[in-house]
Parts: sequence; structure tokens; C-alpha cells
Amino acid sequence: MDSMKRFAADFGLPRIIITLYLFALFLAAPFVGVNLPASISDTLIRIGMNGIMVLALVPMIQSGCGLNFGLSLGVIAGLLGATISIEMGFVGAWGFVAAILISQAFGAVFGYGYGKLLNRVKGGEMMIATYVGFSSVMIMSIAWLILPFKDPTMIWGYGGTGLRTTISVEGFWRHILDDFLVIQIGENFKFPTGAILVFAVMSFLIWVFFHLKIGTAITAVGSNPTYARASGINIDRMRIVSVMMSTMLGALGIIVFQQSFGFIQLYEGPLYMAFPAVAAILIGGAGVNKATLTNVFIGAALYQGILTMTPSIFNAVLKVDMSDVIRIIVSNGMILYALTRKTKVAK
Amino acid sequence: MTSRSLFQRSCVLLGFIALSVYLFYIGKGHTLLIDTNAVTINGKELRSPETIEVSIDGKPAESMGRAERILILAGGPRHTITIEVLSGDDKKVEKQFTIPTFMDSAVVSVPAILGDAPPEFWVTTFTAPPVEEAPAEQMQHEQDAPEATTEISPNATAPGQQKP
Amino acid sequence: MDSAEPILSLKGIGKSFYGNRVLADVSFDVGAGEIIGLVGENGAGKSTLMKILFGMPVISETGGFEGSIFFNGKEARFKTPFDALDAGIGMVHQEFSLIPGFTTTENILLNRESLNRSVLVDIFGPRISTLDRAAMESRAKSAIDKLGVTLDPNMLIKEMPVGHKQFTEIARELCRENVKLIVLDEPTAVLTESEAEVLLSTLRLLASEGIAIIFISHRLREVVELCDRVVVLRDGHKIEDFPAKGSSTKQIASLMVGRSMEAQAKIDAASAARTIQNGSDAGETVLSIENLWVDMPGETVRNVNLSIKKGEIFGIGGLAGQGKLGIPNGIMGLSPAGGSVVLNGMPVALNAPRAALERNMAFVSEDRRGVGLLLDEGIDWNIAFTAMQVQNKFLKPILGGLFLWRSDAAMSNLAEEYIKLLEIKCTGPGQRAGNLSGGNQQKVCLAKAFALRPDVLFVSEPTRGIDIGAKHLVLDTLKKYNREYGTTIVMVSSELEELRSVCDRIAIVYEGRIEGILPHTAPIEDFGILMAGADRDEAPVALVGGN
Amino acid sequence: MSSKLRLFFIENAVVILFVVLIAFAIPVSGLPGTFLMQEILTRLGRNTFLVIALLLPIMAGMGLNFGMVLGAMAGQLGLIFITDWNIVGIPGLLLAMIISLPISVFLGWLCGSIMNLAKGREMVTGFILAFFMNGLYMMVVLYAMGSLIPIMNPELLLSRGYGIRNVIGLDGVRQSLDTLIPLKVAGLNIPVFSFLIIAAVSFFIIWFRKTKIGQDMRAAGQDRAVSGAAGIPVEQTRILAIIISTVLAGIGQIIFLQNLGTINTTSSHEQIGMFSIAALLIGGASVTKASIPNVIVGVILFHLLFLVSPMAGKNLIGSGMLGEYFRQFVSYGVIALALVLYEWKRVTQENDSRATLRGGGTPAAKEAKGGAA
Repeated sequence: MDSMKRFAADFGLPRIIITLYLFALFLAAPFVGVNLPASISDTLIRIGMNGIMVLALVPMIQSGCGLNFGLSLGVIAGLLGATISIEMGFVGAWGFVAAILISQAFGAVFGYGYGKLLNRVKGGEMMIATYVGFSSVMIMSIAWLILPFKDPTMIWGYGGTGLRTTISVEGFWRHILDDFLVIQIGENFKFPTGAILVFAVMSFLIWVFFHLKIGTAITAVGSNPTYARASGINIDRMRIVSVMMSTMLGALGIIVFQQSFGFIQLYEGPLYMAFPAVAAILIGGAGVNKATLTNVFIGAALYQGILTMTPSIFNAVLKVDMSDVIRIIVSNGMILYALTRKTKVAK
Repeated sequence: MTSRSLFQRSCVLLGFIALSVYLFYIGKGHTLLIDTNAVTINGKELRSPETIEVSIDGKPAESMGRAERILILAGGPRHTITIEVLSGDDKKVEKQFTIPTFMDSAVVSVPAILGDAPPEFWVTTFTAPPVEEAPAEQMQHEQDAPEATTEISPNATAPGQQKP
Repeated sequence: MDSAEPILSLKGIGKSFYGNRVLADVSFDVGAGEIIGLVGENGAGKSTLMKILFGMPVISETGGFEGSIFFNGKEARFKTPFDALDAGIGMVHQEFSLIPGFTTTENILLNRESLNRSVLVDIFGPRISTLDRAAMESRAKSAIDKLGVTLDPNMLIKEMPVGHKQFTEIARELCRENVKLIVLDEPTAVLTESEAEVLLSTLRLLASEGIAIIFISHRLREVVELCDRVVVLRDGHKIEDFPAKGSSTKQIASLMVGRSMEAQAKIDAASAARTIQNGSDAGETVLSIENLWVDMPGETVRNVNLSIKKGEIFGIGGLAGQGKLGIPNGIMGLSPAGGSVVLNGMPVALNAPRAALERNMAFVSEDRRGVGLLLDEGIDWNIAFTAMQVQNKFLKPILGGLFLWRSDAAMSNLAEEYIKLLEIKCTGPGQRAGNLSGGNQQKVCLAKAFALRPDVLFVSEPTRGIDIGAKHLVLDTLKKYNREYGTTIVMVSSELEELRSVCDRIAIVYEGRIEGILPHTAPIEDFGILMAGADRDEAPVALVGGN
Repeated sequence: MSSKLRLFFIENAVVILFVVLIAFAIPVSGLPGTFLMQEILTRLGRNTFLVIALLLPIMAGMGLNFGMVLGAMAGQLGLIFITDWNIVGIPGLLLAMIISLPISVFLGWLCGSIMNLAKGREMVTGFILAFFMNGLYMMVVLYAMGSLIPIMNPELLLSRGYGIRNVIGLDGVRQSLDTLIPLKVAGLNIPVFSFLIIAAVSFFIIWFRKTKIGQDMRAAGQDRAVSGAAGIPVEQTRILAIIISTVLAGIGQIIFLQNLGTINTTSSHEQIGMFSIAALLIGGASVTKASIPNVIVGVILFHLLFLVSPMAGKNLIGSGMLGEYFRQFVSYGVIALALVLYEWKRVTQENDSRATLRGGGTPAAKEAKGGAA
């Protein structure tokens, strides 16, 4: 019995409530005429879309840099990759790969600078990450207006300079992953094998990374920086590696997101992108300086499950769409819960 | 000390409650419908002069013909109405009247005031006649902006530009 | 000095933490206007005694204390420090507890400011009234004048010289209405000579006005000059309580580090059994240190010169705060340091922990939980980590050596090996280091260092805060490793007995310099002399001794 | 002399940067001087109160109170009720403030206690708490009002019968503060009464700093351990600082919306926290030190920039949006800059203070070096 109690204690009351809430939604679905297979398939698609964004938080949490509210920097790198790939006219799979490669280059550069900054402000990372993320989104918005993009599908209709706010990836690499080896059961259950596959592969790579020598060192830096320093680890370099990884994964994540969403959202699109990912990994059980892959899987599944099930169930039952309000309360409630736990690292 | 401070604190609390009630009382807004239709009081039929200028609580005056009705918003229970008769013996009348707090809209009869009818006839509560007039007025206020939570991004279900 | 009826008298005070006896049957009195010098090595129980006097919550939380305290003639049991403060006992800590951005006046009267009572008090409570700055300044001035020093009441603390900060704290304690006893914990530790002199004269002035003073310090010279009586604590027992006049720092030092009877027997047996196989000057020098300075907070090393022989167990002792801990931290690059360190003929780069580790030197830190352990990870991680990172042990190359894969199996085998070797009581290699006992945690730190197979092993305070059984095991393991693998061990400890029972030669550090090096068989008094830095100050004390 | 000058520049680097920026942007924007003056006067009357609400938590060591948005929500609830009851003019505003009082005291107490749970990261906790409470606020306003909470005036409700409309006109109370004492000087009408209110709250802050509770806040702000040891109830003092800040933010929001004339129920409170904090920082305040002059200078510079940058963007690059984004970038950027400077100074201070503890470490090093050489 006490192992149950221990599991409940460390799993945390709010997490239990959320899991029960989602479970209730899934149970209620058939009774209120909500098509269960469609909802499950919708949830899976969204897990494929957002999974990598949640995964991107793991390196920085492990290295003790805290919750990466500045994930939008990675998203910006991804947007640059996508737009440049479209500008160069790459289409289909090659366009998708080009977008990813370009975005990884930008992600590395942004991550390096961002990591250097965070090393100067050890202890106060989270708030600074938030506002560095916000200001860089705004600088990019100015850049989107000025950068010399020519591709007709992207620039404003009447030939002005500057890119449109949302650019369709229709002709380029829309659903390239979702439709890859897609498993279609019945008319409304679609398993996005491509996206889930990429998410699984990336998670495996992260798992491998944290089994390498450098990964072990990063985990030690997060767990006790003085111990790591006394063992000859160059703490600042390890933190920069973790920030670069987080930013590059963010860049990859947004591109996978866009191929499924079908649109690239520029200007203020990425402003609040970090918060759903942070909420998801916290719902999954991560702490402010400890995150495992199970946290990512459980978190992404729970969070996206709630996001898909709440609107359909509430519409069916109460004829009112409170899903937006519930999403805000649940995700921010989880972040608040994590922030008020007693941890010494990464304010 | 505690009994004294308890007493003082309850005084402050009561003070706040009293102040709120007072503010509610003197701040309550009313819609006044200034009416120049003829009206018969105690058997005497009173008619309003050809053209007059009416102003409430010193606000800019508005000219009115016979059998017209204009709408003025005013706050508080006590009001002064100044009526200046332009046609004929240009008499100027200034009268005080009060409106009960919970009477949202009230009809103020100019002929009753000019004809020195007893004060209780000056103001009558406005009962919205069933059909023809109410909707018209209703339409004018209807600014039902679009639903608060509709998404502007093309694909509504996916979390596009969402607040956290 | 007229101690008609003692302000404070402690009767049979005893305390044990989790079965570990820290204080046993300590009793002494403090009369009005009397200055008591309380001396004793770290861990002798001084700070626990003060915590008991002040009713710190940590005492009641760990089972209260034995014996009784009489203050002002009445039995007193202070449940919180505020009761003690109100009763009239003031405390001046070593680290300043002052608000940097406040002026002297504001600090002296912190939370006892004089207020002009405002009419709103009944509604909003007493804290709504404004401060009466003028009255505050005059109260502060009177407290400062009592000290006989000149302090500008409106100067901000952060712009103040260190000495003035000390006086501000004392003034704050004086300002309490019925202060009768002031406890000063290492007040002169951060003062220059001149500032210390001024402080001593101030304390004499306060004593003459009838305030009792407990003066805790490691500067024995000051204790002799200032105090009326000296109370020596060792291992939780009150060893001596004698008038300071006519006593010498040498005498006090040797009392502080003298050994109780059974410990003495242990040392004689151990040293007799061990043949002198590595004599002091035989064998070539493995490590030579010249003009080493280390900037470690509270343990500054000013100028250390040592040469350590191969296969030797070299001890470094000395009183707390004299800089002995700074030496290993400096050499291993954990604190900023300078000077030259040559290992096997080749110089070692300082300020780079990696360089020291790569030169096959290992360090078991005195700060177990802070530096020595990964509390959230398992025992296997803790032991294998440094060896893995520095010597690429427990790693399998994959993809043709492009990456190095951590083999958890090898790590847990290593952990199993050391669990058996050091008898670490745990549920297995995976158990989190955080929930091991103190003794077992120390064994894990040792295992971490042994896993590196170092040529030179620095060990800092290996037996502090662990139970007796674990102490013996740790020391025996060190000796075994030295015999079997010939590892040169440099052991830094404040327990002189241990040093004398384990080490071949022992250097004593005083004020950041090596005062002298003695063979382990040297008599205890000689160590006492070096510890008190006596030979350099012997001369002046003798001259002045007559007062 | 040069070092003092250098110190002056470092201290007010941010203010000087913005003065230069605006001096460059005003001519480019081509906006007439009188228009700018008039706008600045109205905005001073409108926003200063909100920025002043930030001063106490900074003094109490809790940094920039991103949780002031909770106060803005309370203020808006007050306004919604008086609009529903159709209470007009000054009495309406006063009643709205009285209604918002208990709500913001409760929200302030809640925010303060949660911040006490996350000591050391009060700012990010306040920031997330603002989003969290925004969820609850939207639930109350969009779903509870009209259904659970009786709303008499049907015009306020959405077409579905419950939930407050997106945009509410405050015609009953619009501009009632600003026009209470009309004064026209050289063609500019000056909201005298609003300035009186701001003067009143400034004196309140100055007086408050002199009280014992103000002194306790300053002590707790600089060193929690020492003030706790001296017997100051640190936890309650910090909560009180947040409560007062939330109450002032509520009142400030009512003044702000009265001047604006309309509420958009779901969004006009969200940006208010960020704009007020950005304004305060542009005025030269830092995360640990802020004064009333910082507030005034900050509001003027921030809003000058706010007015000028879209036009400057249009004239420079021909796109108004550029100026808009530049304005947002400046607001976020100045907060990021202030946070980085604060943490950077804090980290270096920690290293220096360790040095002083060494009992003059550096002389020891010099002496030994001297010895070695």
C-alpha cells in the first residue's frame, strides 16, 4: 500500500487530477456522441506536431538552466529555415530536409549566443529567457518586413516588401510526415506514422545522448554544479551545449509542427510557443532541474489529449466552448505548481 | 486595545458600506424622455407652446416643437429643468424635480410643468409599450461584437497564435 | 569583577545529536562585569552550547538538552532566540548580520525603531506610525558613546570599514533595554590588528559597566589579554576553567588539543605497531609546493612551502580559520590560487580542476554534501563519475569511437566492489546518495577518489560529523591504500589525535603559513605551541605577561 | 570628475539611450509638437497611477510585480458592475474602486503568498500567475456573469445570453476625472484632477516609506535573513507589499479605462503589466531601486516612443507595422535588458562579497606574491 502512497506523493496531486479528468473525458466521449476514433486520431496528430517541442526542453532542464521559456528563439530559427527553403524553391521531401538543415544552422548560432547570455545570469535564467524570447520575436517581425524575399507565394499580394503573416506550405511539404506510411483505419482514424516516427527517433537520439559521456556530464551539471566543477567539467561549455541542443530541437520541432498544421506563422506567431511545451513537460512529471523521456511522453499525451477532448466534449454536453479557458488554467496552473516546488537550482 | 481597534475597524467597514449605498444613490443614471405631447390633468387639457428650449442640469439647451420626445441621460436623483418658451410670451421656467433611484427611464411632461400642474404629475415612469417602439431602441444599442473566443487563424482547431 | 551573584550559570549542560554525544556535563558561571573566554577546537561543542543558551529551534527539534540554565538567578528555558534577546542576552555573529543599504542608526535600532504614534494605529495596527528619526539618532548615539568609539550614525553600512561594522553590531546589542550579557563569536576574525585592539578596549569598557561578556575566539593571545577567566572545551567536556592572568597561549593551546586518556592509549598502540618504513627524509619528493597563496573564504592561505615524499601520509593540522583547508582546494583548482606546485618534477597548472585531476591527483572535499556528492543520483554514478570524465573509464566506444557510451553495468560493478570493500550500508548501487547516512556518504566520496587510482590523494576533514565506527574504518582504509598501492596521501584535519595516529609527518598551519613540521611521535605540547603560533608571539606575551 | 561622470552614464544608460532614440524619431515621424504635448499630458494622467503601483514590491525586494495584472482584473470587474447598475460620473468611478478593493486585496494576498512559496523567483511566478488568473477571470466574465452572477442590463451580455460582451462603452464615466477641473492652457487641456490624484498617491508612497511597515519592507527587501532574525515578520510584510500594489493597480486600471472610455473585457488588462513595467524601466528604475521621478520620466519617454515609432517606421521604411513591432521590441527589450543587468550585478556582487569575507583576501594574495617574487 505504501508504494501506492509513494507513487501518488511523487506523482503529485494536480497531475492525478489532470489524468483523471482526461480519463473521464475519454469515457464520456461515446455517451455524448463524440466520435472517439476521430478524437484519438486527432490527439495522435497533435502529439506528433508538438512532441519535439516538448522534447526540446529536456537538455536545458537537465543542465540546470531551468524551463526554457526562450524556446521561441529555436522557433525563429525554424521559421527562417522554412522560409528560406521555400524562397529557394525546394519542393516536397527535399524542401522539407532543406528547411530542417538551414534551421539547424540558425538554431546552433542562436543557441550559442543565448547560452553565453544565460551563463552570465546563472540563477535568474527563466525570466530572462522569457523576455529575450519576446524581444527576439519582435526583432524577427521587423526582419520579416525588411528581408529581401521574392517568392510570390510569400510576399504581400500587392507586391510590397515583407512577408505575409501566415504562409501556406501547400505546394511544398504539407503533411509530408503525416501522410508518410499513414495508417488509415475506417474513414476517420488516421495514424500519422511519419510524425510519430520522427518524434520517436528524436527521443531515442536524446536517450542515447544522455547515455554518452557528454550527456552524463550535463546531467551532473544540472544535479550539482560544484560537484561537476570539482570533477573537471567545464560547466559553462556544458550549459551552452544544452542550450544549443534545446534551440536546435525547437527549430526542428516548429518545422514538424508546420508540416502538419499546413501554415507557417510569422511575426508574433512564436510569441507564446514555449508555454504549451513547458506546461506539457511539467504535466508529464518533470521538475525544474530533472526531466526524463517518460515525462515528455506522458506530458505530451496528457496535454494534447486535454486540448483535443475538451472542446468536443464541452460542445457536445454544454453547447459552450470553454476549452480555451480550461487550456489556460490547466497549463499555467501546472507551471505555477512546478515553480512553487522546493528546488535549489535555476530560479 | 483589541476592543477599541475592533470598534474602529467596524466603524470603517460600516462607513464604506454607507458610502457605497450613498454613491449608488447619487450616481444612479436615468434616461429622461422630455415629452411635449398634450396631457390632461384633473380634467384640464394642457398643451405645450409652439417651440421651446429645454435644458437639464445646465447642459446645452435643445429646442423642441409640439408633440415631440427627446432622450437625455442624467445622473443622480435631483435635477433642474429650465424651459424657455420662444413662441409667444417668452416665459422662462426653472423647476426642480426628483426621480426615484430605481426608475431607470422617466417621462418628463413639459406641458404639466408649464401648466403648473401639481408636481406629482411632472414625472411618470416610462413603461415601454409592447412592440413598436422597444425594438427600435433596442437595435440602436445592439453592438454584439463577434464571439470573444473565435480564432482568426485559418485552421481553428490547431493551436495557432494562442495566448498561453 | 565583583561577581556577587552570577548573571548566568550553566549547570550540567549536555546534548547529543542522533546518539552522537556533543556536550557532556558542562557547567560554569558568568558574573556581572566578568569576561569569560570560551575556547575549544571546532566540533568541541562551543557553537552547540551557544545554540542551547539562545534556545535555537534546532536544539528543541533534536530532543532538547540536559541540565539547566540560570539567568539573573532564575531558571530560564528560552524556546526561541527572541525570548533570549528579550531576557537581555545579546549575540554578535562572525558573519555580519547587518542590512547593507541601511544607515548605522537604522541597523542599531532594527525592528526597535522609535515611532511617533499615528492616529491610524487602531485601524491599521502599530506598524502604520512613522519613524521618529530624531529620537532614533539620539538613542543610537548614546549606544555608540557607550562603546567609546566614534561612528557616523548616518553612514551606510556598505560604505563602512569592517571594524565599524563590528561596532555597529555590538551597539545594536547594547541598545536592547535590559542587556546584561553579550556573546561575541569570533569577533576579531575579520579585523585588522589595530581594529581588534580598539574592540578589546571597548569590551573592557562594557565589562566595567557591569555587562557580562562571553568571548569566543581562536586568537588565544587576545583571550589571555582580555578575559578574566578562560573555559576550555574539548570533545564536549569542560576540561579547564582557570583565571586568565598568568596563563599562556601555549598552555591553553595544548589544553585545547590535549588528548583524553583512552584516545592516548589508541595512539601509542597505533604508532608503536607502525614501523617507520617511510622515514621523514627518505624517498624522493613527489610533490613540492612553493609560495602557495589561496583565496578561499575563511581559510586564506598566505604563503605555504611544503615538499611531500612519495608513499608518505602527510598530515596538515592547525586551528580553524588558519587556512589549512585552503591548501588542497587551491592545489586542486577549486579556489583561486597562485604560486608553484610541482608534481613528479613537472609543474601543475593552478585554477584548473581538470589539470590537477589529469595529473592523477584526487581530492576528497571537506564539504561532503555541497562539493562531494550528487545527492539526486545513485551511488554508482557518484563513485564512477569523476573517473569516467577524466580517465574515460566505464565508457565503451560506439560507432568506431566517434562517441563514448556510458556502460551502467561497469559502473554498478565498481560500486558493488567498493560497497563490499568499505562496508557501505545501502540497499544497492542504485540507492540515491542523498538518503545515505553521513558515514556512508563519506565512504562514497572516498570510493570516488580511489576509483581514480591517484598518485597523490588529498583528504580534507575525512572524519568530521560521522560516527566512531565509520571513523576507524575510513582511517584504516586510507592506511591500507597507502600500504598496498603506495598512494601518497595528504590528510588535512582539525582532529590532531587522528593526524598523529595516521600520518608520518604533520605540518601545522597558522595564519596562512606553515608554522612548523613535526614527526607524529612529537609530544602534544609542541603541537600546541605551533597551533597557537606561539613562537612568533611568545616574545611579546612574555614581555606584557606581567599585567 | 570623469569617474563620477562615468558612473552617471552607467546609472542612467537606459534613460539616455531612449532620449537619444526619441530625439531622432520625433522629427522623422513628422508629428506636430502640440499634438505630442497634448497626448503626453493625457497619457501622463492615464498611466502614471498604474506605474506607481509597482514601486512598493520593488522596495520589498520582490522585483517587478508582473502580478499587478490581477489588480487590473479587479478594477475591470468593478467597472463592469457599475456599468451594469448604470452608476455614472465620479460616484460611479468611486463605487467601482470600492467594489474592486476587496477583490484586489484577496488577489493580492493570494499572489503574495504564492510568491512567498517561490522565493527567489517571484517575478516569473507572478508572470505565470497573471496568465493563470487570466484563465479564471475569463471563466468568470465569459461564463459566470449573466448565468451565475446576475447582470441586469441585457445590453452588456453576449447574444447567447450570458458572458460579458467583448467591448463595453463606459459612456457613463468616460473622461469624468479628466474633465472634472477643466483647464486649457495654450490650446492644451490639462487633466488637472487626474494629476491631483497622482500627486496624492505619490505622497502616499513617500509617507508610506517613512512608516515602520515601510522600513520593514526596505529591510526585508535587502536581507530576509537578517530582518527575520531581528523579529520582522518578513512573510507578512512581503504579502502586504503585494496587496497594496494590487489594490493600487486596480484603482490605476479604473483611472486608465475611464480615460480610454471603453473596456475590451478579455484583453485590456493583459498588456497593462508589461507596458507599466517597461515604462518604469525606461525611466531608469532597476529591479531593486525605483523612485517616483523614474515613474514620471518613464511614462513620458515610453509614451513618446509609443506615439512616434509607428509614424517614424512609416516614413523611414514605408510600413507602419515596422514602427509597431519596433515599439513592442523596445518594451520587451528594455525589460530583458533590466533583468540581465540586475542578475549580472547580483552574480558579480556575490563573488565580491565572498572576497570581502576573506578578511581582505586580496592583500593576502599580494603579500604572498610579494613574498614569492
